[in-house]
Amino acid sequence: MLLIPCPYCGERAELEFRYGGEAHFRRPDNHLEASDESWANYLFMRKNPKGWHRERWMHIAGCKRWFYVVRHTVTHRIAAAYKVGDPWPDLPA
Amino acid sequence: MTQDFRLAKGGRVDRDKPLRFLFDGVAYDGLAGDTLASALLANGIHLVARSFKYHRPRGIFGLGLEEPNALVETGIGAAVEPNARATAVELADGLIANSQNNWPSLRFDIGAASDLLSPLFSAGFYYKTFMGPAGAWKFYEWLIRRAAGVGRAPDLPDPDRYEHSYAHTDVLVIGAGPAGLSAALSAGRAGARVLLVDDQVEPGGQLLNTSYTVNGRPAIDWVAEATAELDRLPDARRFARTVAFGAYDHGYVACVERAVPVTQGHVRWRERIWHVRATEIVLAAGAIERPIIFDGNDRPGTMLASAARGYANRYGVASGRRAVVFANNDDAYRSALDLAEAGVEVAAIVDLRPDPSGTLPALAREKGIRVLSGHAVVGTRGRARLKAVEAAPIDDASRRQVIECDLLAVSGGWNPALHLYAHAGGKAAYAKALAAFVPGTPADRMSIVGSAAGEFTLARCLADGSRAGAEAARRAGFTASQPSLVLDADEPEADARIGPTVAPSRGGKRFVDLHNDVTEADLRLAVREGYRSVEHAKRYTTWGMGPDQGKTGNILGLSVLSDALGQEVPQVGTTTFRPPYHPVSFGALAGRDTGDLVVPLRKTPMDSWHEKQGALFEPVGQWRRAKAYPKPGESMHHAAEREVKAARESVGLFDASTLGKIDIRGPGAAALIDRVYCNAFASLKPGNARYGLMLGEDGMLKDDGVTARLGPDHFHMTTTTGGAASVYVWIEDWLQTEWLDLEVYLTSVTEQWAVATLSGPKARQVLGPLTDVDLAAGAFPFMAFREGRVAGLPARIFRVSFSGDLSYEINVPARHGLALWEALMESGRPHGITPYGTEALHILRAEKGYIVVGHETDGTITPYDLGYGAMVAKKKDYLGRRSLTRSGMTGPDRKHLVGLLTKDPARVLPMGAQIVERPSEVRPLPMIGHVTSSYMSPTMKRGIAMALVKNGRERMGQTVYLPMLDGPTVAAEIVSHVFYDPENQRRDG
Amino acid sequence: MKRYSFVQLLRNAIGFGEGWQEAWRSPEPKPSYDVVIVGGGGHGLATAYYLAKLHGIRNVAVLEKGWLGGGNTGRNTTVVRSNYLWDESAAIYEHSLKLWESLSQDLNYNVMFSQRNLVMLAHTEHELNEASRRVHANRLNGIDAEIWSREKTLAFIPILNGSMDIRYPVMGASAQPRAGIARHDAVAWGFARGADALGVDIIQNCEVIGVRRDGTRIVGLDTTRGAIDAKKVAFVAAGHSSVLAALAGFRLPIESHPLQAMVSEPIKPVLDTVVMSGTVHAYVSQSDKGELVMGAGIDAFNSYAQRGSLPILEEIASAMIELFPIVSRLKILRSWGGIVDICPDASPIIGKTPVDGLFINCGWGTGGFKATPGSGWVLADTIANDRPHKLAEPFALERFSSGRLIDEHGAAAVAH
Amino acid sequence: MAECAPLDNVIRPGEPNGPSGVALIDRRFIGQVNLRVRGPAVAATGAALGYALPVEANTAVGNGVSRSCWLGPDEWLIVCEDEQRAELMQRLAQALSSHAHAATDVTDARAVLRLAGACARPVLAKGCPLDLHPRRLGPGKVAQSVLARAQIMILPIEEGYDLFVARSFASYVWAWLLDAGAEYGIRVEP
Ligand SMILES: Cc1cc2nc3c(=O)[nH]c(=O)nc-3n(C[C@H](O)[C@H](O)[C@H](O)COP(=O)(O)OP(=O)(O)OC[C@H]3O[C@@H](n4cnc5c(N)ncnc54)[C@H](O)[C@@H]3O)c2cc1C
Ligand SMILES: NC(=O)c1ccc[n+]([C@@H]2O[C@H](COP(=O)([O-])OP(=O)(O)OC[C@H]3O[C@@H](n4cnc5c(N)ncnc54)[C@H](O)[C@@H]3O)[C@@H](O)[C@H]2O)c1
Ligand SMILES: Cc1cc2nc3c(=O)[nH]c(=O)nc-3n(C[C@H](O)[C@H](O)[C@H](O)COP(=O)(O)O)c2cc1C
Ligand SMILES: [Zn+2]
Repeated sequence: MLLIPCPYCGERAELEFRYGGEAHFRRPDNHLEASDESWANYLFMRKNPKGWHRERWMHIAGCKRWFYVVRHTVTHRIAAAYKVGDPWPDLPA
Repeated sequence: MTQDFRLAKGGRVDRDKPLRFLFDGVAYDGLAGDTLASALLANGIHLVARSFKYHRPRGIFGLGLEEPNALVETGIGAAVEPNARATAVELADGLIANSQNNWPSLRFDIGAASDLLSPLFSAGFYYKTFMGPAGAWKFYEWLIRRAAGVGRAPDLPDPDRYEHSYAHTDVLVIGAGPAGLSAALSAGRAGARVLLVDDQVEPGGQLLNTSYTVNGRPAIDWVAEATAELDRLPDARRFARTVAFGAYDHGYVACVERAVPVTQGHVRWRERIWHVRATEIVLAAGAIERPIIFDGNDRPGTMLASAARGYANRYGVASGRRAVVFANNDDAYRSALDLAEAGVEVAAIVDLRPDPSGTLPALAREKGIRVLSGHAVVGTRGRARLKAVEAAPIDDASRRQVIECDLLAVSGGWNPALHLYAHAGGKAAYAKALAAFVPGTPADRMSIVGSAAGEFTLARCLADGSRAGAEAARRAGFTASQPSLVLDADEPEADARIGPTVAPSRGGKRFVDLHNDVTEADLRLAVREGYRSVEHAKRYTTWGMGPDQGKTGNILGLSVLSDALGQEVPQVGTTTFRPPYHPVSFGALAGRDTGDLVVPLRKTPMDSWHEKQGALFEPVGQWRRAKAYPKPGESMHHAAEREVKAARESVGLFDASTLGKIDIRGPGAAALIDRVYCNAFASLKPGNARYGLMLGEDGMLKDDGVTARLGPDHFHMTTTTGGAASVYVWIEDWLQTEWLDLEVYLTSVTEQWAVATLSGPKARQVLGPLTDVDLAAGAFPFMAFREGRVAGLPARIFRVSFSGDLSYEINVPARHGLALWEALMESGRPHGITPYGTEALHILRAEKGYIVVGHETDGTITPYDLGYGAMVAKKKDYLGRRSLTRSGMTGPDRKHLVGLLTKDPARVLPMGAQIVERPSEVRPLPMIGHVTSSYMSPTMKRGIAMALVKNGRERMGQTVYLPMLDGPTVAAEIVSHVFYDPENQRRDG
Repeated sequence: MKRYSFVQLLRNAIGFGEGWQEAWRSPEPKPSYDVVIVGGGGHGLATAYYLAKLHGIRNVAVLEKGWLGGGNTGRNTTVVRSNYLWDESAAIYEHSLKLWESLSQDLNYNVMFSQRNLVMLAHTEHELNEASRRVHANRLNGIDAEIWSREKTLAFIPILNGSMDIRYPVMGASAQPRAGIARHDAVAWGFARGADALGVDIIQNCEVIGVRRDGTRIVGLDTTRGAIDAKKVAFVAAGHSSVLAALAGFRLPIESHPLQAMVSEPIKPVLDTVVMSGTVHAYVSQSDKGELVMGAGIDAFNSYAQRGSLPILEEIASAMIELFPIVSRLKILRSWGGIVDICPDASPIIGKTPVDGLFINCGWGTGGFKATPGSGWVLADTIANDRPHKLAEPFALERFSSGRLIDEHGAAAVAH
Repeated sequence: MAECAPLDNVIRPGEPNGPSGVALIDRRFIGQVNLRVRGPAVAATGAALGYALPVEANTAVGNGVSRSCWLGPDEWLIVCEDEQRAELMQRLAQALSSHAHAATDVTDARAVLRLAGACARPVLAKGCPLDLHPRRLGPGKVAQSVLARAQIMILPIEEGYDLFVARSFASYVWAWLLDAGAEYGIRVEP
């Protein structure tokens, strides 16, 4: 069970959170005119990297905020957690 | 006292507390402080088990959790525990234990016939035979399954309780041997919160089994002092009988504590899992002695040298009268010396090394113990008990000598217990000098000390422990204010050289994995057949896959593979240590999440009323909802039919409190709602409500519900019962991460409001007398919302309808839910008011053709499919809009919601029945849709069904067919899915 | 290849096993192949086997970064069934099930396919309705599915908790008699031995680390054992598919998650069938050695660490006790994890990719072991003929653009 | 008319079943207002309450009338006597009339269970993953978390905790706590 540093409440057990998958992928601009393919990219295609991953979590049993975490998908190490609107911390080497 | 092998003195057992126990029906005596194994040995019993595959006689081999042989069944009836390690079962008065996996008895086991056929049962034999004819495996499998398993499952539910607890600590120390104790103490002295866990009954680790000194006094005294000091620290805790069984992410370690055995009555809890979250972990789990591979190495009477030593020192038990020690290292001499000291005759030390010299061998020789250097044990004699060993020089097997003995103490060196280090992601490195793996790469938040780190002298264990403890405390934010421990141990110096772990073979059976009966030959065969990866060899032979998980056998197998492959051990690689370190019961893992507490049961504010009325309940998610209110003797279906009739003809009352409710407020509220529903909401006037459809970004219907506008910037949204949480999270997601332009506040009020729905032509008459709200159709039309008082209670009333009749949904603060309900029942009495449950609700809504998310939808259905196309906004943007125009979302392949009527009005189609265009016996037969809801309609007085059918709206009037699972195919006509009051006169009146 | 038989076994019993041959060779990679399969799990090996056997394409290599079958093939709970909801799925899984029924004979390797029935419990009326929908569909697809009453279910599985006075009483079940389990490792080994005998090079400890292209066409691979040219390449890498796709320059609709399984200590037989429960969330069978083999849901987050978390194990234990109260005093022996390739619609992706000459087979997620022979069969056909096999057509990557997903979440309620 | 508190149908005042180290008390109705405000409205709220809203995470501040618990960066739960609730709502409405805000009466949405006594901490620790050490969760603090399978808000008291749980989960949490407390001889107090 991960220990997730909520940027608002502090470190809490994973049980308190809901995972939201990859962070920072956006709807295509002018999405209503976007091609089926670019819409599919937005809806379904994911980086799913083996390594550092920017991802979304919601502190559902806490402050109910969505926020971002930089986590390594092999070691599960967490390098950073940041709020919506914060500058993105760099990925560790 | 029948304990013939109990030494006259010594040991930490309580000689004043004799205990009586049964093994295989025979009564024996032991002492408080014994384990089942030590008590059996005290009575001269070695043979306690039959092996898994060949049913070979097996004796007690180890001292603790590493035991591969001595698996027994304890308890009787519901309290049976199969596969208990005799070496880890604390003796209690009246303990009942039985041997396993034998018939008719432990001594005469028919299954041992398989031992004779063992050449046939070489590794992987089953992959090569039992193949024909096709389908015959069923029969072979039936045969094989007769022989499967070791212990028996109890046949009654467990009478015991299991607990879980969280524990937080700055420093967790695993293992209370010299290294762990000194680590805990120095971390504790630095002010850190410390938790020290150890699987044994008392702290001390190897110091309990040995006879070392610390600062010139018996080491065990130091253990007592250190423990006492630790216990005085306010923030230090110590758990005995507690196994750390898994190290997980971010300092999370799972431990299981077993209760002190009681002799009478029941323990309050049997096992407790500790979910430990540690900032720093010190792993001081010690080392496990490794055996040696030699011919006949499984004969009862053969055991680890350290175990024989521990039985003597700790339990005051001689594991035999005359011992041979088979060694490849100096530490074995310590065991030999301690055995001799305890009065066991040590007939010889057979040492694989050509020239054992130095302090310890000298000491042994001094004591008159014969040392056969450059020798190996090349065979054992006896059947169910060792009678003699055969020893020979390693280079000349013909010069065999037979040494009579009843105990063979084996020592092949020590393996650091790195299991938890591996769980935490550490990768071990091979230390050739030790012929063992030691910590390699760093593991998250963990330091490894003492013999777990390959430090085998007591002085180093103590020194490293206290340093590691202080460092862990420092990393957790505490600095030592007190001086660190200064400890001095004196022990005869050991020569670090280790000999081979494999003795020369004379063709006898040589077990690598005692539990699973895997031999050296099996491993060699695996390599020869191309199963060269260590993982293939493991899986092909089942080496290391038994209940002991190879705690003693893994590293032996590696040396065999290394030889067979001609590769160094590091190239051979290792298999993976996985949790649990030691098997953990299902009961412990489940804790108290069983029975009534398995999941929460959520109840509405009116639940007690339903219960008193004898309602039948059904689970909806975690909620329980009244399904129907059968009168005595009435079936659920009849009750529902009666309830439907009442709701159509007079008035019914329904508990809708479980609906999800979200209070939405703020300047951006209207815009938000317009973005999350696919139909238009901006135009909704305060005081009015509208039915909304919510889509996922994939365009599929996600949830639905009525939302009322309470004020310009204030809405009350309802969701389905099951969708409440996910809708809330979904909207917050958009609001918080994408629509930062909107200032809107969501508050979940599902639990704040109790909801009673009055439905039926008399609804107005029932509500009227109770409220100050003007209910006249003109003043309070369909889809309006009013605030007022009902039965004197503050209420929000929605004129919505899920039944198709005149209907009011009355919301009051939850504490008044029951009062509201009772007031409505009272007011409705003259009109024959009838409470109705979810079954009637479903029938009512199906008659009217209303959908239920999860019945008419399954995550693949769009509003167009449901015939809601006209509702979908054309101008605004909303979530999921882009998806609706993808190429696959239109065309004749889409399924449409339709109604189905069978010729026979009495027929009720089964839910889920599939629809075909033409009946046929051909399979596969193309299907064009399925029944989503189907009921006997009391109102229409016939069976009605809703269905999703390919291009269904273009098929009105067509006959389609529904093949039944049993019975002839049924024909049905496609009709509109609105069966009742299509003009909405009843609803809007 | 020397055939395995009882006679052989006898002969070797006398000859101390000296006569047994290597099951497959361990060749050095050749500089070039007609087809290179990346991924030595069951699916990759089956693809190679059928390419050689049915299409005569034998200049084939299977590249495996670790040891054969060390991915999900070696970690799964071995449930084999075909009772899926949608026609497209039912067709491919049933095709596979038919292959299973003669696989041991075909491979001359006993994969211990045990058709011991599979019982999916229903604990609520809603579940009964869903089961009814699926069984009706299965029947019309020619699949042996049945609806069982509560009584029949309890009689068939005596250790099941039969009380009505519990949170999730057993209300009934759907069953598939031809479903069952198989010996997972043997499947990888049997296909490897079969493929090797037909000339396929099986190359272990060979990780693909780069994709070489000529324009839009794939021409070879970079591996930890050097460059290898290939006319056609197939990625059959389950949990690692996204990593390989990234090397080739495209993305997949896949997320990799840990899925755990666990075994109990071996006990005498108590369970003769496979039991699954969506609501109580666990599934279990008892192996021929005697352990209970169990699994449940995935961990929520993306991960490539082949381990899972404790809460999942605790959930499985609690579910198991709900279903089978007698297991409470039995002990869990080992737990482990695999990395499953989760697709948004819980259906696989089979077919062509944006790169010419490059094929893909992935997305089987929590349930692809059962598809091993069928999947290899259709992929081999697809590669050989350069167009999707009919059974594979609906599973093309393109469906994510069109929206024609094949949503099997309902049928796949619990991972298996 | 009878009001029905979340646990009215569950609780039967019980005798202590053992040497009791912990007591369980149903606090029936505690006035609760969920407040969501940002920016200047935070200060305006403080003026209305007579003390500043706590902006530090996981803290609670109050006076004799009400106590405000931090729930999130723009969310508080204001707790008061049930009788004070209407007045509190009114006062908030007045003070915030010119600010966007949401003050929602959620008094009926949650039960408040008091777990009191020397063993309150180990009982709670059986199902709550928070670090309950008084250094972390002592007076002046508040935390939201889970207890077994329910979400809770924990407000530490002198010796023990007030646990706020959703109304429909209350009977589950009640039964869970009684079961968890059995080991310590839990007693039910009026
Ligand atoms: C715990 C668990 C339980 C399951 N239970 C069931 C079940 O009961 N029934 C069922 O039908 N399915 C089940 N599954 C799913 C099933 O195991 C998989 O769908 C199936 O085995 C996938 O087979 P595969 O051959 O595609 O993948 P894998 O067996 O994972 O093979 C892929 C191979 O590709 C290799 N590879 C990856 N990257 C590279 C590279 N760059 N270069 C070279 N090689 C590479 C990997 O090392 C791996 O060996 C379960 C899965 C898990 C984890
Ligand atoms: N000379 C040698 O060859 C040699 C070899 C090994 C050990 N030793 C001696 O043994 C001692 C080793 O001291 P130490 O402190 O490193 O180890 P230790 O063996 O004394 O103590 C380890 C303790 O940890 C417990 N433990 C192990 N795994 C556990 C788990 N998962 N959960 C809970 N408890 C667990 C064990 O039961 C034991 O009580 C020293 O005295 C050393 O000299 C000598
Ligand atoms: C169906 C099945 C049954 C298994 N049975 C056992 C077993 O009886 N004993 C054991 O130690 N491991 C057993 N395992 C687990 C393997 O030892 C191993 O953990 C798993 O294949 C994953 O590999 P890894 O742990 O080496 O990463 C079994 C695995 C599977 C898939
Ligand atoms: Zn938070």
